[in-house]
Amino acid sequence: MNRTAAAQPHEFIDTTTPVASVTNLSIRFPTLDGTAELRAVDDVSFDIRHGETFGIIGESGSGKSTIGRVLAGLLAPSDGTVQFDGTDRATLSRRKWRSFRRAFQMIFQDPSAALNPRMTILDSLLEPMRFMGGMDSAEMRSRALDALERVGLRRDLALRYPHELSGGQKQRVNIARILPLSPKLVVCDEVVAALDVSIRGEILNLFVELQRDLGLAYAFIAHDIAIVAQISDRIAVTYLGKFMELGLTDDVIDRPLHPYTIALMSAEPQPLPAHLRNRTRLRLEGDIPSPLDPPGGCRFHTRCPWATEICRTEAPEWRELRPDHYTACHHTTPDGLPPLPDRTGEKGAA
Amino acid sequence: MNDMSPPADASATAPTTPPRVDRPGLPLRILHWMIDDPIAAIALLVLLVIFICALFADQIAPYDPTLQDYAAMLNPPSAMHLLGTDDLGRDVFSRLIHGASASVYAAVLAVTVATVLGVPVGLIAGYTGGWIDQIISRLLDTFLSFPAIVLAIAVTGVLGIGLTNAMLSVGIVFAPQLARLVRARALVLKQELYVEASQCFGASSGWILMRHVLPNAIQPVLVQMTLLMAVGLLAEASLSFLGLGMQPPDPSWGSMIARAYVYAQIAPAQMYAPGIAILITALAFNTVGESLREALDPTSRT
Amino acid sequence: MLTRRLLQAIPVLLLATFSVFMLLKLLPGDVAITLAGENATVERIEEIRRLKGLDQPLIVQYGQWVMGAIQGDLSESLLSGEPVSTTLARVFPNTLFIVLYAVTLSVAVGVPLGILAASRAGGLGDKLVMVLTSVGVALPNFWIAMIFVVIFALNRAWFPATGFVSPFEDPLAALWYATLPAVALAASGMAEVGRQLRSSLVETLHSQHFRTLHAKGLPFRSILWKHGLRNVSVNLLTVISLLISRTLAATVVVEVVFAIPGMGNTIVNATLQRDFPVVQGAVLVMVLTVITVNLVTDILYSILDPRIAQQ
Amino acid sequence: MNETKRKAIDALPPLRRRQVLSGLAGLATVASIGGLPAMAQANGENILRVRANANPSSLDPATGGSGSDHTFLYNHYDTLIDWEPDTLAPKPGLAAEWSFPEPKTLVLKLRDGVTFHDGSACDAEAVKFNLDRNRTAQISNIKQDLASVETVEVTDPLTVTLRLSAPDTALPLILSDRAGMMVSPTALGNDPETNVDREPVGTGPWSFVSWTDGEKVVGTKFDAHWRDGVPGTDGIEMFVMPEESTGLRAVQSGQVHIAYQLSERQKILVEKIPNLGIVSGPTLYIHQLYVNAARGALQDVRVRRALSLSVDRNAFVAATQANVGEAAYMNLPKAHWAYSEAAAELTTYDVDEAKRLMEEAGYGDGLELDLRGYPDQGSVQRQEVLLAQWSKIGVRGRFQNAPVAENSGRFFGEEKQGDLLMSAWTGRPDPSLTYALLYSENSFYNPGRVAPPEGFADAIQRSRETADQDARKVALGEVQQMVMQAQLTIPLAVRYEVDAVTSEVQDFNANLLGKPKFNDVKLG
Amino acid sequence: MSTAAVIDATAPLLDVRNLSISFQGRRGQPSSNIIHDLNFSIKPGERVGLVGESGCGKSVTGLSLMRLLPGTAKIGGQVLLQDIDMAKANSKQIRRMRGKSIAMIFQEPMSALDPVFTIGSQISEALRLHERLPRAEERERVIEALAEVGIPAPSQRIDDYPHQLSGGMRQRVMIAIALINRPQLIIADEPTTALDVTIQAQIMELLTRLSEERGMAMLFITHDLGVVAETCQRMITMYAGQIIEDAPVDEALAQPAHPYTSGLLRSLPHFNHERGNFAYIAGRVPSPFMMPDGCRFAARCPHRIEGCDAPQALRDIAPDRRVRCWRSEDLRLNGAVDTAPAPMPEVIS
Repeated sequence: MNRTAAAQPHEFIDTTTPVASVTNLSIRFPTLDGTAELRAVDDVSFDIRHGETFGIIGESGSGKSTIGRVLAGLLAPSDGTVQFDGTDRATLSRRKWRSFRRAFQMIFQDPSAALNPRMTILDSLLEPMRFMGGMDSAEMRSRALDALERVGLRRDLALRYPHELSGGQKQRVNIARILPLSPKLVVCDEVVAALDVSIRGEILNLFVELQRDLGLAYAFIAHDIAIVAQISDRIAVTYLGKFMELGLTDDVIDRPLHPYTIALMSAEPQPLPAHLRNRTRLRLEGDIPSPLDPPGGCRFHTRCPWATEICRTEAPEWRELRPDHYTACHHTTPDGLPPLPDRTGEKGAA
Repeated sequence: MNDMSPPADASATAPTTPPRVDRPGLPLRILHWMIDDPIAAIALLVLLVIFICALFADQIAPYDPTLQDYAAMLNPPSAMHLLGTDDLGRDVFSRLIHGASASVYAAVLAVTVATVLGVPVGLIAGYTGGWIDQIISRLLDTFLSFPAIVLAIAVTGVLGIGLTNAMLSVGIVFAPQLARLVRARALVLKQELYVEASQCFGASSGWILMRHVLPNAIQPVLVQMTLLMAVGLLAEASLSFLGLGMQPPDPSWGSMIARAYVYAQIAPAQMYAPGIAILITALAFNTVGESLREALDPTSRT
Repeated sequence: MLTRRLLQAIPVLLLATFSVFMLLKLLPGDVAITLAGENATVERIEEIRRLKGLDQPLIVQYGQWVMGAIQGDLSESLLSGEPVSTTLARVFPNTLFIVLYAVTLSVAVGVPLGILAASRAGGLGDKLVMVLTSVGVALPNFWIAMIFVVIFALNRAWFPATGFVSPFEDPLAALWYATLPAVALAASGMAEVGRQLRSSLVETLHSQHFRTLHAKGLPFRSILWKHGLRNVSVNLLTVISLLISRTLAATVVVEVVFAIPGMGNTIVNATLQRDFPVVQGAVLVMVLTVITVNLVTDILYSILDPRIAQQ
Repeated sequence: MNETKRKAIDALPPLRRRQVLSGLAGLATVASIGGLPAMAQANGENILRVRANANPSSLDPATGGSGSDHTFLYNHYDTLIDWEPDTLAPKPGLAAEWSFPEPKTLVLKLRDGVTFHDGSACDAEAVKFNLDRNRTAQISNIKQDLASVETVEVTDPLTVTLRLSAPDTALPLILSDRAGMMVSPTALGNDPETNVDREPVGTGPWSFVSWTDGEKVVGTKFDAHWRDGVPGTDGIEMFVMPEESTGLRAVQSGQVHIAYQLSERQKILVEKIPNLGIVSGPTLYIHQLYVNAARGALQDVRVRRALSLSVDRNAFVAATQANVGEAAYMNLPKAHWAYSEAAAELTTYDVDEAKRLMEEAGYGDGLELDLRGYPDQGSVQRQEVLLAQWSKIGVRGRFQNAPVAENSGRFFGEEKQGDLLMSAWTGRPDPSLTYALLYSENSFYNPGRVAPPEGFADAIQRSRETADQDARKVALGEVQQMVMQAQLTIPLAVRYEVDAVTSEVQDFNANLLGKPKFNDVKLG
Repeated sequence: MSTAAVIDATAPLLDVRNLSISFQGRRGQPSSNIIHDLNFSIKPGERVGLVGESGCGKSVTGLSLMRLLPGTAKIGGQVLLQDIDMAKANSKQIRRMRGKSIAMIFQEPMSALDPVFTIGSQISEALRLHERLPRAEERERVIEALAEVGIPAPSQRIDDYPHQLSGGMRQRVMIAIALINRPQLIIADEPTTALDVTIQAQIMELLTRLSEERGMAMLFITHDLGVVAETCQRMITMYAGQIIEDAPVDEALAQPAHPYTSGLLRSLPHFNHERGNFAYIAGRVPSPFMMPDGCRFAARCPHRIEGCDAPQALRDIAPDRRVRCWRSEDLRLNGAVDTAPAPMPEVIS
């Protein structure tokens, strides 16, 4: 209800020097047989500001996880540059990079897989500190246990093995282990997707709380637009390796500029009694094309009800249509999309 | 709005599902396992007996295994000689017990060599990937398509014929199998999230290999090692049969069979005892290996 | 894919023959001593080395061999003077025959065993098969070969104790001669096939899409025979192709026991006597065989599993 | 069929009974085809099948090197001079007679009308060609044998005269070996440097048909052979089966008629098998230890003597040869014409003397030796017995076994590894050759290249200067005593020929050389 | 027809009575009671959502209706479907029911199809079990079925292998297989969980349409309340192996009678929730080995008072509403009503 209030950049957000700055990023993977190339991310540019939560939303094949891995320093760009806190990774030596990257961390979707099953929780907690140096083992231990408490877990869990913990507890451990590194940016890749609905809120609150206390920036990646909308300051909508729309959360949710954003919101099933549900919804026809062979022109044209000839032939420009609100669509205007011609109708109205 | 939510701590400390059963002590765990898999327990017992035979052959064997008695050659089993005597009048039972040490030594040596050679190579190939992996994989292909016997003859030729050298060559032959296994595991493991997490922390490749990849790759290696023990045992027998293994006058099961074969027509029973000894030991190793595989593989428990 | 696989085979072949060559060269003693034989004198041995070109630099010797091999000339045995290609053309089919016989037996017995066990997983039949196959896997094949000889050839003359008849000369006699060696070789093969088939079949039968089959209302027998077997056929193929390679290696000792003029005997003798051209040629053929088996396996994979075909 | 079974069958109704009986007969048929391919043909044809124990190294007498080749070579080649099977005394072969008109000249009178398998004549020219090839051609492996021959002259079409550099009465017997086997010069294209190693053409009883390596060598009757009634069969097939028990099974099942050179132990077994006969007798083949007298403790003659004296050779024969054979007290068997009783006494078992010698040499506490041998089961067994016997005088050691090509190279070749090699001596038709090859200072078989005792060369020379067998025996006896005194080799046991033959085989006899000839064998 | 329809409308198609399921543990371990005393029914043509978190037993329930549980499962009670008790029927009877009367759609369309057979043959295989047709006709029927589930160019795709299709298409094939013999009841176990949202919307729409066209009853097993809200008429909520609430969807969403249902609804993210303040239910589901005797949700329940430790029965509180909470009448629980739907731009209206 008070989304508007919360949408104001909170006190930590420093709008001058971005914590991560991505320019014309492309990531290509060779396919297994080496004959083709998967363009997972194609010419994407954005900044993440200190202390903000930058939401990235998209369906499978959108390249959102790949972008996350680039932001965590796990992948080097095939093309374009990524500046971490103003520094280009390519200019650092291997050793320097290893210590530099500590400020850029990642929390993964599967909390179990991110913990080595053969290490105790304490060992997992100690691991990042071992590379920092300057601490004796007693100090590391006490900091590890502090971190454990900080995320709301009992200290005695430290001697257990991951399989003895619940999913939520494991995700807390994953969060706890990066705390001693004082990260500036944490990439959260579908961090609650593997958790039960009833406890997701707990973990998400923890993220919010930590941000408030420590001033971290998050790159929050998810396929669930509702969650992203509820946690992010800004939202980027990705489709087949490209950004479709980028802007402040309220702008994107309330005044979406791109048809795909509208479709994503429409597709979200609404747990409401029939009379309260939106009667007007945009239902997309057809499948998501394969990222191995993305459509030419606008990537979205095969499923877009607004698509015309130009969409098929020409890739739309990435434009700032409203202040801090970018999109790539031939048909949209600063006031939004023109009314849809009759052919689509009210598909979801039933 | 948060009327539903007690403090976060409450949930975090709530009992997990399933409840943590206190880890019992080792003896109890072994007991549990034995009840769970009695056949494997028997197999382990058999191996234990064989190891004891190997270690204390001198004390257990009723006769000196090399003591010859030309007056009692190729005798059938009797009260004096439980399994009869061989072609030089030596006590077959005593030779069988002494042969255990040679055979067990042979199997252990071959598997150790294979592990020492194969595991690092597989780790490096799988973890590094790229052209290093390509080269190592081609090398492994070569070794795997190579007639092992030529290698065995060559190794024993260069280093001298003898059980140790023969099993060294068997170890070299086994190594690619382990290397392949470890490589495949490493390929998977390096994609694991905890490896990526470790990379994020600034871990070096060495750290990741030693702390994350190796410990998680070692389980199938352990299983394969026990299974290779059995194969090593059979290889010892084959090489001794070809005269490349155990050298006289000490007995090994393989050389006993080889010798007995000369007398197949006169005293066919001579072949049975060492053959059955190999069979039982190999069976025991395999059984323990399978049980380990079962016990260590979370997917096989449904 | 085929050409890529073939190209990959070339370094493997070169590597294999070269390493064999170097290994043999590392060995003490040489064929000259054998050739000089009873009449050996120090001078004569030197002279023979010269005559046979054994005094040339290693790389030259290997190079000459490779050049010859490319032109299809595998040179002659140093010991008997027989062209190596003649030797191999004679012994290789024999070995291949035994190997195929043994593998066929392994499959013919192993597959029904595996199916029986898998279809009664956990039951008495399953346990029985598992015990049987455990023993089979642990059997030393040369030992079982000897036992067979004693029982079936010496005690009861059901099968010949030794020797071999080429399948081209007299197919029936060839089968009859090859039976004991093939059974000895197949003892572990049957067990291996049975076990592997059982475990992959059990795994497949518990996989998600088999639940769909049950949900459709398919009877168990058609789930097992149609979907089960088709789904494990790729696994089975892997097992069989490994089995061929392994049986090929295992023939060595069994050929010695049964005095079969095959690759195993040839390689062992030639290696023992340092008859390089023969060893080289034989290794070439063995490696080629393994590569061919792998290649055929890959092609069959793509026929059996549409997912592989697509890649 | 035992009583119960018979009753059970009688109890069946007539029809069933016939079925059962015919079924049994069928089973018997199946069982009896044990030797099917061989036997089926054997009924009609008169072809001798022999199990040989090794693939020939070459079928050209000049280029081969293996002692086991002779058995194959005899089938296709005749020698200029032959020997008496029992004593190895020389007798006429292709040369109807021979003489030494003076000590340095040997004249050979050839038989008339002898032709090679290719039809060309085996005359004086052919003989000269062969002898010159054997003693000078690069490819010849037997140059050493004819080292004393200076020139070979064709005196007339059937007479050849050999001029020698020194008197050499060993030559006639040398000409009964490889050096005397005549190859058709036509087949060689009259070029001494070519060979017929895979297509032998000689004057022998069977002309060559085929040789498949490691499998068989086939010959067919040479009708124009100069001796009447030779060969006794229309063809010969030599099957290569290195493994002894395999060989025995082959003859047992009737796949072959003769399996020669079985192990002595198998004699007992052969005797138990009905329808198999045994041909047996001593041979020149002697199991012995080669001593590297230039190494360590073995430089001391006392140690070498002790090693020899401590061997209970009779027990050795009992254990390793099932008492088939005889103790070897020197490099010749008892039956040989040059056997020396005096030399034999030098190696008679005396463990006390051996202990005394060891003590005297300073090895009273024992001695560790580097032993070498071959890995076949027979060798291994001999090694085990030997080690057991030596333990009495404190000699220890473990055999490092390797194939022949490897261990002879290591032991005799430049590496000079190992103190002792357990091997064998296959014998030569003339004993002076044996001694010269084993003990000459630069001989390959003298691993330490140690000088032989003084007077050794003299005595050998004396044995070659006279053609009189008794005089030769005296001279060779001296040689034998010298080498046994110095114990430069340690003979252990004489190998006995043990040949298993089927009941069809007639006129097959063992010979002292230990290399069977099948010329006269008939199948009945 | 109309009379029958009337009768059918009252008589349940599926009647589950006192269903309980337990799994035998490995040797030496206790067996676990996964499902305890389950009672519910489905009327012909009715779409029912079975919701709950992972581990609450909803999937096991679905599988038990088809008798697809592994041999280690022990089933008690009755599962009555068209006079056949699926819990007791022999394998032949069950096979006759499967596909023809009751069919199932699974979560992972990727692994639920046999990878080595074409989709056409997998559909015709199901068809052939209950109906023998000439080849050409059979193929025609399969193509029809493919077209019906919205697969474009069905006559070409019929010979495709599963891996050649996208996830959404595979799920359509699964639906075609399930529907080919026109069953009266479809069990859909998380049919869209593995799919993207835009695809999920298509599949849900397809299932709803087919159910309506054919008068086919459906049991949706899902953890996604949104899916249930948009497709089902009735919602059964399960918790720790028990049904805790059974109500018409709109009523349950607007005013849940059980604190757990309410908690679940509150935990869902909403576009218009305050940012950074997420609701949740604290605590964990009790382990099947340590089930409390009383209300199984009590330990997590914010409305717990004394007396909640006593066993709770599933009570009728309205003609078609049941709840397993003795306080339901006292509590005025929050539903999803105070949340608004996602804002939709007017362009598409």
